[in-house]
Amino acid sequence: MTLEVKNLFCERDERILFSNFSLHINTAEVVQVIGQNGSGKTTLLRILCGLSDAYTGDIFWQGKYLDGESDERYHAVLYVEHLSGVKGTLTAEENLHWMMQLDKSLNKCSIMDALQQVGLYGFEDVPCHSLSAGQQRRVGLARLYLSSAPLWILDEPFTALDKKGVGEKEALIANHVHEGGSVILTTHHDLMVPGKTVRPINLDEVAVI
Amino acid sequence: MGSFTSFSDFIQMGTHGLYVWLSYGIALVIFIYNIVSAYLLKRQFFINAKRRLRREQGTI
Amino acid sequence: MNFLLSAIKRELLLVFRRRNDIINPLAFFLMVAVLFPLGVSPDPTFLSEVAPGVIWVAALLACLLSVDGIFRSDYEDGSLEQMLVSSESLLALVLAKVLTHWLVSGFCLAIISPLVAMMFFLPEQGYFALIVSLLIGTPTLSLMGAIGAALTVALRKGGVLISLLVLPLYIPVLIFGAGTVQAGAMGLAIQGYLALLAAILVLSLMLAPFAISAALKISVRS
Amino acid sequence: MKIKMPRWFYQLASPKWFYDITGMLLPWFGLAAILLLLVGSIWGLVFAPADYQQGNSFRIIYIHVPSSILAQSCYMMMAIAGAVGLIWKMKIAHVVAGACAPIGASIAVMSLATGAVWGKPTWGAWWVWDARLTAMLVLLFLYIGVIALNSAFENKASSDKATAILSLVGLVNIPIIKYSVEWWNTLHQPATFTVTEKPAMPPEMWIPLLVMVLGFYCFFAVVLMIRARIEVLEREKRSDWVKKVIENYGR
Repeated sequence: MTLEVKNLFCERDERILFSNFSLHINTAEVVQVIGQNGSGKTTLLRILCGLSDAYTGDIFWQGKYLDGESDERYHAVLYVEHLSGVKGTLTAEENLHWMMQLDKSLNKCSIMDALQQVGLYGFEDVPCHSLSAGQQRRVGLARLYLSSAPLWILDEPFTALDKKGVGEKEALIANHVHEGGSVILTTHHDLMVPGKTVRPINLDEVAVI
Repeated sequence: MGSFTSFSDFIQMGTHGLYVWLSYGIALVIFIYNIVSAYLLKRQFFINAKRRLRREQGTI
Repeated sequence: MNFLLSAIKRELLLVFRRRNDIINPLAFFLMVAVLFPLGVSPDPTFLSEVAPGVIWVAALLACLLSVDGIFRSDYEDGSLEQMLVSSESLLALVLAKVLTHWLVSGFCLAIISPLVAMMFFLPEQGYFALIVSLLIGTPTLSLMGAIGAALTVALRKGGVLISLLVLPLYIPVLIFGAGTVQAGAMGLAIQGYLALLAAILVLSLMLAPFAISAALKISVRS
Repeated sequence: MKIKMPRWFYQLASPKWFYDITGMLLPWFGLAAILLLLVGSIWGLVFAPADYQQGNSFRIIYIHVPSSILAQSCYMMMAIAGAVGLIWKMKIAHVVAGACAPIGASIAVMSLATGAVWGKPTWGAWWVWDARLTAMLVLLFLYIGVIALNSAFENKASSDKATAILSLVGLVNIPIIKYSVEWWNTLHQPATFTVTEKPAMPPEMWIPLLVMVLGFYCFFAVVLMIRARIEVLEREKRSDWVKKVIENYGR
């Protein structure tokens, strides 16, 4: 399982974010993208999962060039961002049910198991807008427990989580990597993945002045 | 002169002078507008571009 | 197919959780229609003459008003991005969304249109034409409107812009729709008109979903 | 979907090549436009015979008809250029499509205004809901939509693609709009004669018309090239050849 980027060039608002940038994500690896605000962390993750066209360069998935027409990436990537697609008018269970319809790789355990893991057992039939910000966040993150996708792309997954929640997610990432999956993420936390070194990629260093 | 007997006849266009000349006037105005706006666009671009180039060369 | 059904189920669930979304276009439709007698004249012969056009214009505006939000909440909470990175068909999702929009706008408008027709003294023989023309014509409005909504979903000033984009495209439906009702009110045959409306519907049903999904991709990936 | 195109097609996609070739063509098109428009309008105003029914107001045809034709073909060109840009990811095509919109809108205004002026002596009113005029008005609305959408995006790449899609949707709709408007017109105003449709126009009337149509196309090409060239420079301003062009400008 590899995702590879070559010769990435990306310009935003008259500013060059990446030029001749390359990146390689291997099997069983945790990559942390670091950089200042506006250094292009989110942009990079969006390019990686096919949510941005504002770049030139080549992306290879499992060694196969992705031309943007047919995209095998979508079967194998879990993308979680700060918005996370949780609908306030739906309950936690309904939200997760819909996410499972969209993403067939969310099949590792049942919805109830996942909700229990994120500490929302008993909240499954409450509309999400009456949950707290942290609880809503955890509804989105319940996908991490459900997902059997080999590559996780996580944009600031730890915001609005307490210390305990962050620890649990780190253990989850460790488990995912242990099973042969890979993770690329951005976070402001000092990431501690038990039993695994995190490879950092500093975008401030690749930026072109 | 063409299908007209005199110059004043030509200007009057029978009784339709107002309409004919108004139409050709409108056409002329729109033609000129197109040329002038394109030219202004061009001038503006070069003014901005020269300024930017000077700024970039100044910093190096 | 299964996915299409579950997408429709989700959209309906979302709509029923927010019942205002159903009421608002209907209330708007009624209010716009009421403005005409107030603004022009309550004379029954005048009203029955303008009824087909007025009812159709009011229905068209109600559709336009509600179609602006068809993708907005999904865009704002990140659901749309999840739909784009999904391996499921975006076309099915788009169809589900448009169908749901039609059910809460066009379909409901067609159901309550006899009420407005009565207030406008439309001859009784025109009622059938009114309901059927709205049923066949408004899905096209939803489809075309969704193209505009998908193009403007990422823009801050989407609301005004979408009317500029979509209203010209609504003109044929308005002409044939109002024409159907006029013919029906005069007791003429309406099959020909309905066939035209249906032809436009089939054409937009074939082409619009592709335009909508392409536009959504552009809006999200910008 | 993707068809292999001849080599010149891909050369056209190179901004520098486009800039150079249009720089060469521009003076010739400019000259042709001036000559054709001068000859055509003098011919039409002075030498063409007056119409036996409408008298001299008929001479408006030499503006109205070419502008109507140009406004329509300009929209078609915009939509096709947009489609080429979408399918082959060719930036130059998007540049051309973007330059088409304001020109086409102004020409549509010309067609509407001259049609209205022509309407006064012919129908006795400045505006008549004639099928052609109404369809032209809708075309102007379509242009306005395209221009509004094009300027609403901050990101050039997405604004290119979005306007391309909108103009393609408009292109599919134009025949339907025309048909529906004509149908509506016959329903509401039977037996109004249309000024622009003459069964048999003598050659001394239609030859100047042809000259004017060609002149309008040449003029369109000139403005289009000027606008597209600026846009190319704007988009390529980081490249060395554009920096050279800027440095040499005004020397």
